[in-house]
Amino acid sequence: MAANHTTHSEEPAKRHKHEGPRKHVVAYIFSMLLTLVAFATVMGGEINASFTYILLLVMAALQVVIQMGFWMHMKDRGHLFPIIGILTGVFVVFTIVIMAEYWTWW
Amino acid sequence: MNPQGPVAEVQFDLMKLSISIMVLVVLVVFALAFYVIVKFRRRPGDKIPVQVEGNHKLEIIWTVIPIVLLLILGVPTVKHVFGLAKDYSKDPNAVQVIVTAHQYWWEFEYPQYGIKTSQELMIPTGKTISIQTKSADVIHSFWIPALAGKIDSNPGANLNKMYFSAKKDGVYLGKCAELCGPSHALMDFKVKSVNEGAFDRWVTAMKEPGKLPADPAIAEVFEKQCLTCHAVGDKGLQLYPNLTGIGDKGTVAGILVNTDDAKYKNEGTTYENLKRWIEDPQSVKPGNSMPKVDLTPEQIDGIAKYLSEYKLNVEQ
Amino acid sequence: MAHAHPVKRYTGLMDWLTTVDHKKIGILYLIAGGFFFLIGGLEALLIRVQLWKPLNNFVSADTYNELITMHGTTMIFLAAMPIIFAMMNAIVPLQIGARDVAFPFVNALGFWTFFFGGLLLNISWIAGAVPDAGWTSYLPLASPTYSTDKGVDYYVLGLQIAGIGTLVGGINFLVTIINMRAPGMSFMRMPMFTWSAFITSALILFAFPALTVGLVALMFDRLFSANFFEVSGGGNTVLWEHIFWIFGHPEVYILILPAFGIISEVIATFSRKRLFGYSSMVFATVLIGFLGFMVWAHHMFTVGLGPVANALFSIATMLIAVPTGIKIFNWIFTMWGGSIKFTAANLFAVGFVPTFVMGGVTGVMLAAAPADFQYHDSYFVVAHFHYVIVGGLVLGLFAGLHYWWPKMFGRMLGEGLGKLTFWTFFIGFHLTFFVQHFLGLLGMPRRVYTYLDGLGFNNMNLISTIGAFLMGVGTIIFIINIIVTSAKPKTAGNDPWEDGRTLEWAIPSPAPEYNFVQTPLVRGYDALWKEKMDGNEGMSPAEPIGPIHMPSPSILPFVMSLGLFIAGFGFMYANNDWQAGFFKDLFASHAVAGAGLLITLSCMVIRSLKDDHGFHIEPEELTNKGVKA
Amino acid sequence: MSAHSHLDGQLPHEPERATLEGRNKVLGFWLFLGGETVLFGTLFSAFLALRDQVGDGNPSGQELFKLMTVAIATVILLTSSLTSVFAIQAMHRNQVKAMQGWLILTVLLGLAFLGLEIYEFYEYVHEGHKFSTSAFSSSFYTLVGFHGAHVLFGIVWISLLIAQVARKGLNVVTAPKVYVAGMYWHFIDVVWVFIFTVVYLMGKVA
Repeated sequence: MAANHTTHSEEPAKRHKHEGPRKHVVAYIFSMLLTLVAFATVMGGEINASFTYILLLVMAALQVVIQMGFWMHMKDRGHLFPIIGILTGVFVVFTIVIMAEYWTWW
Repeated sequence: MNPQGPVAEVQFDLMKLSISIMVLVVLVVFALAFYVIVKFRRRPGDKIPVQVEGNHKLEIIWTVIPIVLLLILGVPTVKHVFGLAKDYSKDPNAVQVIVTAHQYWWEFEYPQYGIKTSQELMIPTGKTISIQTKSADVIHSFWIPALAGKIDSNPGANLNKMYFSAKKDGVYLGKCAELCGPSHALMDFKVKSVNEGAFDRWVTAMKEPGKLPADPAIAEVFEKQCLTCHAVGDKGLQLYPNLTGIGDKGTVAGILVNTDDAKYKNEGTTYENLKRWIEDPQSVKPGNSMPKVDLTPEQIDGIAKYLSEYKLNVEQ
Repeated sequence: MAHAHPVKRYTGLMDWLTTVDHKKIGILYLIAGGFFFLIGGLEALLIRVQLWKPLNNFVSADTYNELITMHGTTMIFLAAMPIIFAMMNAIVPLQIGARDVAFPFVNALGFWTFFFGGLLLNISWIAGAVPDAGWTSYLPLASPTYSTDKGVDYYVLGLQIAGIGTLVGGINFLVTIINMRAPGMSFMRMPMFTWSAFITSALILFAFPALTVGLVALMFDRLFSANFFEVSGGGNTVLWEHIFWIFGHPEVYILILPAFGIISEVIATFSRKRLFGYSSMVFATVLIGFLGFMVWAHHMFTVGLGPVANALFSIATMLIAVPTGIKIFNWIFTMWGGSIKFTAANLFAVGFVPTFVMGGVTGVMLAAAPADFQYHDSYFVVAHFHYVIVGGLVLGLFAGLHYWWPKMFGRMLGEGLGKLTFWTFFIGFHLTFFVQHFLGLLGMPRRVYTYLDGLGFNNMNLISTIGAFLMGVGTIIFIINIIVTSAKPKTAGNDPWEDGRTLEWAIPSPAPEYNFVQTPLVRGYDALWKEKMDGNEGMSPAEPIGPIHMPSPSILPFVMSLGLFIAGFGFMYANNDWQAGFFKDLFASHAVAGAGLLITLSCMVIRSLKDDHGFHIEPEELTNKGVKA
Repeated sequence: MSAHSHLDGQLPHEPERATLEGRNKVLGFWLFLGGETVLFGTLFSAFLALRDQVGDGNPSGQELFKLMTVAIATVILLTSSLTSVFAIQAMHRNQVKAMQGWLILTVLLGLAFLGLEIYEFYEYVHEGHKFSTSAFSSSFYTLVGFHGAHVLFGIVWISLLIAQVARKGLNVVTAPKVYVAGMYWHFIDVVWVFIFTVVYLMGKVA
């Protein structure tokens, strides 16, 4: 669907182009792909457990980076504090989850 | 805090090391602070002092020195953490004791000898005692200050292990160190360290069949009312504290101290303590699970007399 | 007022119930926090009376466990945190040159949820079912099998509601400090108290969700028979300890960091010297905040996590002593070469430094895990954390209150009474808690409602009780000081201490509703001091005089919190054994809980649909109030 | 800068950042999401700690989970995330009608996801996997249930926004609200990525 760029007469000084939907559709397809691969490996079922664990976690992490980056504009400028906020949150979670995993596996 | 066992000594050394470093730090800070407060008091006619931004040399000094002090404390800490975590549960010549904490009393089981006792942990002097502790209800904490640090008794899957040994004969006070209900403060126990011979005699005496009261009427009431929960020798149920050899024990229910010259409210002869406990257990230890058994005063008298004379005559 | 639709302005009680002005909310926090501080203090005195002699029967064992639980919970959640929020509300917007916090409505919501949470928690006394499993509420003691009455439910729901208020407050201050600083005030020109408020809010943001999950799990276990911690159902009690302390340790840094900020401000002002090593102080605060999340298991050395975890957390805990040490030396060297004026505020601040050092060093001693096997759950730990919380935070708060009282109320607290408060409280404090170190070393366990005679505990417990009463006297003198001061006229000027260094001393006391007529231009660290040294009268404005947009007051925060309050009762008494009849079906069908939540949610919908356009204070109103540009 | 008059008669480039209140709202929400990350992180660690406490006689994760339903739910939620991106883009181009359309689509997909999840829970309960059966079931239902509750809250929130924009039109006050709701929706999808990976897929493999 061609994005109908309505030209604004009183355009603010810098020439502003609205980002097209193309980029987001690519991100969507990529995430869909990752999800499919993840489900396929598990449904296929013959790969050993630890390798699947790592594969699944990598898939999940990749997908999160894509979604956060493209759809939540994390990579655009002016997002310094949001990034710090979310990264500290992820860091705290990482310590808690590692502790839970270590403690149960101990 | 006077350690009587090697484990407590290791902990005491670490405490002495950390106290000495910290006293040093406190003295330095107090001296500096006191000097500054006295010297730079505002005197009339003071001009605006020079506004100092900071001083990198000083900053580095009071970052590096604390790190060095912490290393001095940190290295032995890590060494002892792993040192105290040795597992003696598979060691044949260590006495294995399974501690089960209940709401407001301690049960000690010797799997190697197949006997159970309560409130008083008999141990041979000098030998390593390997403790495996768990709880039958809420979280308690097994602590004998003179012999070793505490370890929690958790319910469910978290079985905890620790070890200690006593260098000299003697009776050491043990406590519960984790809030476990109203009578948390009264959940004391004793550790009696005796020489090897006495310990072996004690084990054989514990295995003998239980002696019932001489007077048949008392015996019949004792069996009907008491042995439905307690056990004497091989008779009765091991659900609640084991009463074998209660006459020798230093306390009744952990806190009523048996002495002949009673100085405090919680002291009295074994007979008096037993009578007081059987008459109204809730007043002694609020919230414990022993009900007020409906016995006539004579029956209470008889049972208390019988129990106070139930000794294993193990002259240690 | 050339505005489309008139805005309702309330007076009297309604003004306080509907206010969204950060200064008024600060005062509300102070009143509520102070009230709960007195309740907590009373509970402490009752505890000390029970312990002044062995085998005392002043209170029963149950009541004693209730007293220690409520004393701990009330003091930390309902007294210390709110008074910190009182300070942050009253001072942070003024220090960064803002007109209000980022979300005034949410600020009011934060206060009222805390207030109703605290109310719900303390109603347990009246309802006869008081939580008695300690402020840490370990399981299975707090599980339905061993705490059969409603006590722990009050703990769970009261803290949950109060926790929402704190979390919301934390986010509010983070956004305020990031987005609403005056032009020219970069991050490295912010006053130290604002920095500590910033890091504290970040800690709140990342620590309170863990408490929320823990309380939800405990609530589900108690009210909906879940098996998180039910050993018979496969649950695990150590999981609660992990979740509680993942929140618990950042919580104690949330308590102490604002006190660090206050001490930095008070010592610098009364020594007439710039804070020594400002950038390293900021770095130390950030490092303490960061390490705060790495050390929680030093509360659990004896739980049996194994040597690897104990060693790791021992070292991590010791590392925190380094940035704290940096701060202590920086305060001492701020005073070095200064001309120190010992006002009551500065007495508290200078008294804080040695006391907190004693608390800090015992902390490092506790960090050594094998030694902690002896210390843990003994009175040595009680002495340590009272040294850092009472000796640290409460002395810091007293310093802050004496220092900023003119800015909040326009009157100065009496110096004579202030000094008397200091000496009685200070001596009482050391009497009470210094001896407890030795009680701990002698093996007196924590949370014991009595102790046997002949163990050598008697005299020290007696001294400790006397000290506690002396601290009570000190607090009463402080209250007398407040009452006496409230009778005096509002005569405090812009800068009553004459050495003000930061922005809040550039505006009238008490600050007008809009704080700054014109947002000031900040030209360096210690913004006002820089202007004074350059010989200017006040701050140079950064914008022309114009209409000031003010948020309109609203009753919704009060009603929303009331909704949560009702929902709390609804959840608790749903499975209560009512006799058959109206009450039974009302509660059992979760109707009351649903009604409460409905009130809260409908307020949120109203708030979202009805946009608050606020009102404007026109320039001519500013000038005729005799406020010069 | 009075709140609700358009600046130059036309919506500014990024309307959600046009006013201070707007910037505060967006930053405040980002930080709130940081806090939510820790909330879900703690729920995940509770689940990880308790997931093998199935209790004898109860269905384990492997027997229970039906990956086909989860796959469909994942696709639905991922698509709804895409539609919410298109909604925000339409807002930036000031095409109110298109934005409303995409938002409605997002809500419908959300409802579909929720319906699927409730149906899934219904099935699990029938197979004996009730809330109070075991520690595994309690932590499973709390974690996935909390996510479901967030989806429900998002649906109610976005439908209210659709109504509000319909009545008051798109301006610098309502724009931040829509932008924030869009971010919330992405966050839900991000959490769901971890849920289906850790809970379902890893549950199946164990």
